[in-house]
Amino acid sequence: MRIGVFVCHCGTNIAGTVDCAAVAAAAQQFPEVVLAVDTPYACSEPGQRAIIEAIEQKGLNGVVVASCTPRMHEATFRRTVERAGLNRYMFEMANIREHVSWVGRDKKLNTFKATDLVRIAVEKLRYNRPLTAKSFAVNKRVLVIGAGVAGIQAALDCADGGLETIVVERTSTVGGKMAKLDKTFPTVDCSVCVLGPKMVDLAQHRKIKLYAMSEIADLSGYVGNFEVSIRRKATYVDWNKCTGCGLCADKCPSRKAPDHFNELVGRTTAISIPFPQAIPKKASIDASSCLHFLKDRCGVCAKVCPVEAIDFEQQDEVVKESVGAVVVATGFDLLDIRRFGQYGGGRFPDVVTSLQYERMLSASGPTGGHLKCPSDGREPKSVVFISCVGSRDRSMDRAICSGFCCMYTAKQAILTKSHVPDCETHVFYMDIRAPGKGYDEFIRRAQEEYRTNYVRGRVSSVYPKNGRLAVRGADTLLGTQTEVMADLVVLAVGAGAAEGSRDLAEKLRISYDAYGFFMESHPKLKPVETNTAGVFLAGACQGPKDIPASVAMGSAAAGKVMALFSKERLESDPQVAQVNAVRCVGCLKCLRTCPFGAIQEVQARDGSTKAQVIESVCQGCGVCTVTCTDRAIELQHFTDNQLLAEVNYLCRSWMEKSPA
Amino acid sequence: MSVVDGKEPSVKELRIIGFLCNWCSYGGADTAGVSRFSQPTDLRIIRVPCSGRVTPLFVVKALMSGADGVLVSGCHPRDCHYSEGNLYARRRLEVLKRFLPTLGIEPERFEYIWVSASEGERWQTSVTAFTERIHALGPSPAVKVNRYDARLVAGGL
Amino acid sequence: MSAALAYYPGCSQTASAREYDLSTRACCQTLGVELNDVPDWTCCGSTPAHATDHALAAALAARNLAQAMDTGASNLATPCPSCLLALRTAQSRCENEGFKGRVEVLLGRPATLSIRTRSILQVLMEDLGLEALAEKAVRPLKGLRVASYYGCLMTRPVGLMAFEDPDNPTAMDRLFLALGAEAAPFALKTECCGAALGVPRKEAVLELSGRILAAAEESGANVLAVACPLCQMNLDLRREQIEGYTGQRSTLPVLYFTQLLGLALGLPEEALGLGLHNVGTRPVLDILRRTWASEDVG
Amino acid sequence: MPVMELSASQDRAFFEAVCAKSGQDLLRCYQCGNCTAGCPMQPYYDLAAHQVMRLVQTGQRKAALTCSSLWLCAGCGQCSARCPNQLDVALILETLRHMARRAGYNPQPRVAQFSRAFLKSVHSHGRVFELGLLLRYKLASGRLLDDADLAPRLLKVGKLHLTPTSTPGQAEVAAIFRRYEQGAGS
Ligand SMILES: Cc1cc2nc3c(=O)[nH]c(=O)nc-3n(C[C@H](O)[C@H](O)[C@H](O)COP(=O)(O)OP(=O)(O)OC[C@H]3O[C@@H](n4cnc5c(N)ncnc54)[C@H](O)[C@@H]3O)c2cc1C
Ligand SMILES: Cc1cc2nc3c(=O)[nH]c(=O)nc-3n(C[C@H](O)[C@H](O)[C@H](O)COP(=O)(O)OP(=O)(O)OC[C@H]3O[C@@H](n4cnc5c(N)ncnc54)[C@H](O)[C@@H]3O)c2cc1C
Ligand code: SF4
Ligand code: SF4
Ligand code: SF4
Ligand code: SF4
Ligand code: SF4
Ligand code: SF4
Ligand code: SF4
Ligand code: SF4
Repeated sequence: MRIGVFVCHCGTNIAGTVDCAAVAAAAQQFPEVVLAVDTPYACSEPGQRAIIEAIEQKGLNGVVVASCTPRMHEATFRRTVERAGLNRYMFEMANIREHVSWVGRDKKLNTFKATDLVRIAVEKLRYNRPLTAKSFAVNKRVLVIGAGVAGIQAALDCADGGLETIVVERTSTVGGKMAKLDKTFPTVDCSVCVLGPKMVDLAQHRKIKLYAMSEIADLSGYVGNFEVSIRRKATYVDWNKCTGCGLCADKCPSRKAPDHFNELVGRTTAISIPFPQAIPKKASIDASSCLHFLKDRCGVCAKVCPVEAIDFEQQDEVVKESVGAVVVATGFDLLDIRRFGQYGGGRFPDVVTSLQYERMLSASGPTGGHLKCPSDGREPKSVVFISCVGSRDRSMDRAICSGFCCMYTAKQAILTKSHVPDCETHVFYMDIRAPGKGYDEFIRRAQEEYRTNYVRGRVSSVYPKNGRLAVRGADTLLGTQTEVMADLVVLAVGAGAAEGSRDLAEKLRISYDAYGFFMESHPKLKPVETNTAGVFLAGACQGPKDIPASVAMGSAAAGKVMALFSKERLESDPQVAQVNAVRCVGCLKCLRTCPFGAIQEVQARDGSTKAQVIESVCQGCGVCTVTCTDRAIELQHFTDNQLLAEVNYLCRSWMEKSPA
Repeated sequence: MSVVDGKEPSVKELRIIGFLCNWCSYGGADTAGVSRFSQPTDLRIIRVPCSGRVTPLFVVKALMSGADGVLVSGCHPRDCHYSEGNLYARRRLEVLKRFLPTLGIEPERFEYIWVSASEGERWQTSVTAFTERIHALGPSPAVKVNRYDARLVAGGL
Repeated sequence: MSAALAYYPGCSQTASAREYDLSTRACCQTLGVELNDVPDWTCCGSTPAHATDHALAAALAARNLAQAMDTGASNLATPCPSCLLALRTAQSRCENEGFKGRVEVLLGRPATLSIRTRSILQVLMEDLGLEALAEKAVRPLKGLRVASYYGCLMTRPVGLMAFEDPDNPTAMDRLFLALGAEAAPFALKTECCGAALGVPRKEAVLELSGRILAAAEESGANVLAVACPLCQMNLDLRREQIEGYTGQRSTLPVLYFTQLLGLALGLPEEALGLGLHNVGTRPVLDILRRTWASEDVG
Repeated sequence: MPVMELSASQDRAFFEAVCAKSGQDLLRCYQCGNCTAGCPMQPYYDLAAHQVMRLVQTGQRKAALTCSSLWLCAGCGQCSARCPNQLDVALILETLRHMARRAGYNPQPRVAQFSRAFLKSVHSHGRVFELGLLLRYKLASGRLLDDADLAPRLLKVGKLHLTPTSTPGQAEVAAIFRRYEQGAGS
């Protein structure tokens, strides 16, 4: 073999703590290496050109690049060597940046380590074989999970692009958090007025199929060909018949059901439509509050429904769909207010979450848009907002900034004044994060035009005093304690991953971070991709973000799906398992272990049983390889020989005797 | 002669091999790098698609041939990119761990951990702790040679 | 309940908080909790020692723990949260071998401090439990509306004391509810009363204690229950000083929780030291007598 | 206030020493003020708790060690319970108080006198002898009339002993103090 080694400086990123020239010099001595050089930026245009030229001039048939992580540039360099006529699998990368130069302090030790990593890449490369991808047909339908503003945007863009789009939403209406907001920053325009038309478009688009009150039960398959099972939860109303007239809710005698849409401010009926602009506008029964289910009586709704839509016998139903790509847009949820005992969360009725406050401000909310203290219905004359509640707080294991609360707090302070002009507003804050277009100006307006008193300092406690709430905080700019009397305290509760996110991630085989937010493939360059091909992210499920960012990400995910579907066929990854029929004894242990059902039993010509890998299904995990005691099934590109070559070198390198 | 300036490195390294799954732990080690979480340099990482790809034989082979320690790191139990590859890995490697003493290998020289792609800090602490543990055990009794010189020879220097 | 407890009264309980000691002993006797005084106990060092030097403080506390352990006891209880904090701090700091070495040098003997240390309140709640306590109560506390004041040290430092929600402890409230009283919604349960700064910085203590009294009055309580001798001293003994300083009058009696428990257990006033207060406890007794008369008990 | 000449006055060693002695990483403090917000003694402080943290962060040794707040802290632990960065603020203040005492700073003589009187009482009797403690403190501080109103009330109900109770443990306690004063165990 004729191997070329390129050791990248990455400016000073690598060269600062690794002697790249020395690594190249050492590599020059490695077996079958005919060329080893260091290069300032391997991925740059001249860097890539140099690789291509070297392949052509030196007749290289294998290339090692020692640079950053392969998770960053493996695909780049595979394309590079391919352009020079090499098979893209005749290429290996040694990660001497993330795993060496950025984590080791000692230049000598780093240089040793980098040299070793280059060596094992060479050792592996010597066993590499050219692999060719097979192509397969793509199912050009897309699944969008979660129909908040991000999911709606992604679905509309996909559908407008001509794709069949399936939308699965867990609650009985689309819209997500945005549908609950009163007005939105920084324009202070009515939230539902902007979102409503999009919700209607979603419902009416002939390319979109909406499953509300539904969740993902299971997802199998791979990019281009996923099979999804959707659990449609029983609503006890036949939605094919229901016209959304609302008669049933008017007559329902059970009026104490928890009102989830209104964030538990106020109560609703056991059968209800969450809000006037709900999409789909269909009634559903909350069995835990319905007298029929609790006491086996009533049935009023069934009697009044003009179209006989009530069906107490309805059961959950699982439907199956096939799609080629998935957009996850499941958003976020606020932390449980009861975790904030020092603020009386869950104990004092006049301490509410920011989202509850949105509902209290909303004209379609439980108070009809009149600000009232939940305890006794009086109009508040002093509202205190507390920022960073459960955010940037290591004592709660939540170091993150929730990103949008600074902005919505300013918005809520402004709206408070427009509801009750003589109401005092105070905001306790630590820092103000307002980096968007027009955002800082908005904060200034809250302070200057709307006379909101911003106090820099955290709040230590909220306690009842003379029938009101005393809020005790610090004013760190003055170096004093500050106590403010409030009628209503609004907590800017931190954003966490949507309930059930971890379960969903496991079904989709994507990763999540310490807070349950889904992990993007690369923090800068692949913000909407995940590490599972064909699964994309949009909106706050990836981390807290405001509406403009969520919408942009929804469109970006749709763009990614359309780019994926722009080809008629996709190439499968040839790094799959392969059975050596001569060695295979037909024990089928591999078939039983494969997590993807990628192995089938076949009859050999002599009638004996053999295992066979279905290449389009195999995901290349290599679990089967380990199972097979006869070494008959091997994972291409990660064969035993290749991995052992790496192990052997690392061991051999210090088994050999020193010369004297 | 050393690759840098003719002198031996200031710290004596031991030889530790890490098998890291591509999706979680390799990414976690990347995250640690991106965050500049400094670590001891002893460990050399071999990338595998899944911790379920790690044949116990690799581990045994490495330890018998003189590796001072072997660390396998995969995705968290319910977060495997390949749904359950890491569960197979765990089962096999558990058995392996119990089996090591019969081969005359101290079981402490082998460890199996979980690190996800976001857990750069966890990777840093895991590597540091494991390296410290191996240093406490000292060089593997499987080989008794001057390690540095030997490596330089092997490296062709 | 039979297991014997090493009992560490603490200095205050021999003097200014005599009634706390009296009522604790009386209740425990009635409840079958055997208290064995730590032989030859000495001062735990309290805040002044801690504020001066950690090793000195730990040595003073450790001496008492060692004395208790010499008797073979594995459980120790003290009524005073401040003493408990001193004992626990010593235990926790001595987990560091280096520190422990220094303490042993001062102590002049090995410091084995593994005895389990708790407050009397904690022991009663954990070892007997509300149900058992309520069962032993022969006279209900009906008619009392109790504001339970825990003070700052019963729940803090959170990691060290590991007792109840530091923002809203409810142990005493639950106890009094079980004994038939009402629990007043008292806002300043764990606010500091100024503690030992009463002597050198009196105005601070008067202000803080005044605020606690005012909040207790606002909650509609007719008695304030405490579990700490310093709190009691500041809120009861300094009442006139507080009134002089803040200008608010208050006749709210301040009782140790053990005194109220004792009343429910049917113990006589004298055994509970109810005559030893600065602010008269008569209003409490009057309410209870009326209740008992109407219910024909006591 | 004069200009704080950072390059001249920043004492990194002091900062490191406070971190090491208290076991707290003060760089975590982001000046949110929650320690100040809940502190019952804050109204009597010359510097708020978070300001003391800031002085340590900027290595202002003298300003931090001469501040009165160190001596007025009641040790209630509210600040530590509230700190979102899990800093044990009360312990940091106590650490500073130890350092200040060693450096000879004593901006609140009465607090120190009370502490000394208290420990003296423990030294002499093994337990606190309240009357003796008060008298000693009054003599030291010159505040003869402080709390004079309390004594008769205490005496009336037998809560103030006129003579110290003697305990056999006293000898051992005195030995602890003796060793401490001789510099053992430090
Ligand atoms: C109080 C408050 C005020 C705000 N005000 C503003 C503002 O004024 N301006 C602004 O720009 N931003 C504002 N925001 C931020 C805004 O809410 C978010 O940017 C936006 O909601 C993110 O949209 P999303 O679609 O990503 O998530 P979401 O709105 O959370 O939507 C997610 C959807 O997915 C569904 N779902 C969740 N899990 C599943 C599952 N497993 N299966 C199926 N469906 C699922 C949910 O039911 C929901 O419908 C505010 C946020 C809060 C908390
Ligand atoms: C000092 C500094 C440090 C930063 N560090 C970071 C960081 O660490 N991480 C991070 O995420 N972001 C960082 N940023 C922000 C980052 O630079 C921007 O997010 C990013 O460059 C935006 O990319 P862009 O393509 O939109 O714009 P640009 O990078 O500005 O690219 C615009 C291109 O368009 C060309 N162009 C302009 N006008 C015309 C025209 N009329 N016709 C044709 N071509 C035109 C320009 O020549 C330029 O090549 C930093 C910014 C600064 C200033
Ligand atoms: S190849 Fe990687 S290491 Fe090299 S310059 Fe590019 S980014 Fe940097
Ligand atoms: S269930 Fe019947 S009554 Fe209720 S909204 Fe639907 S159509 Fe109207
Ligand atoms: S049956 Fe249930 S949902 Fe229908 S009207 Fe009665 S209570 Fe309401
Ligand atoms: S956005 Fe503002 S309020 Fe929200 S966590 Fe970040 S800094 Fe705190
Ligand atoms: S485990 Fe190996 S031998 Fe058995 S069927 Fe599979 S490939 Fe063949
Ligand atoms: S590598 Fe083997 S176990 Fe893994 S998916 Fe392919 S056939 Fe199945
Ligand atoms: S411990 Fe000291 S500084 Fe902290 S809150 Fe209490 S009195 Fe204030
Ligand atoms: S509470 Fe903690 S972070 Fe906040 S100012 Fe005080 S010490 Fe700093």
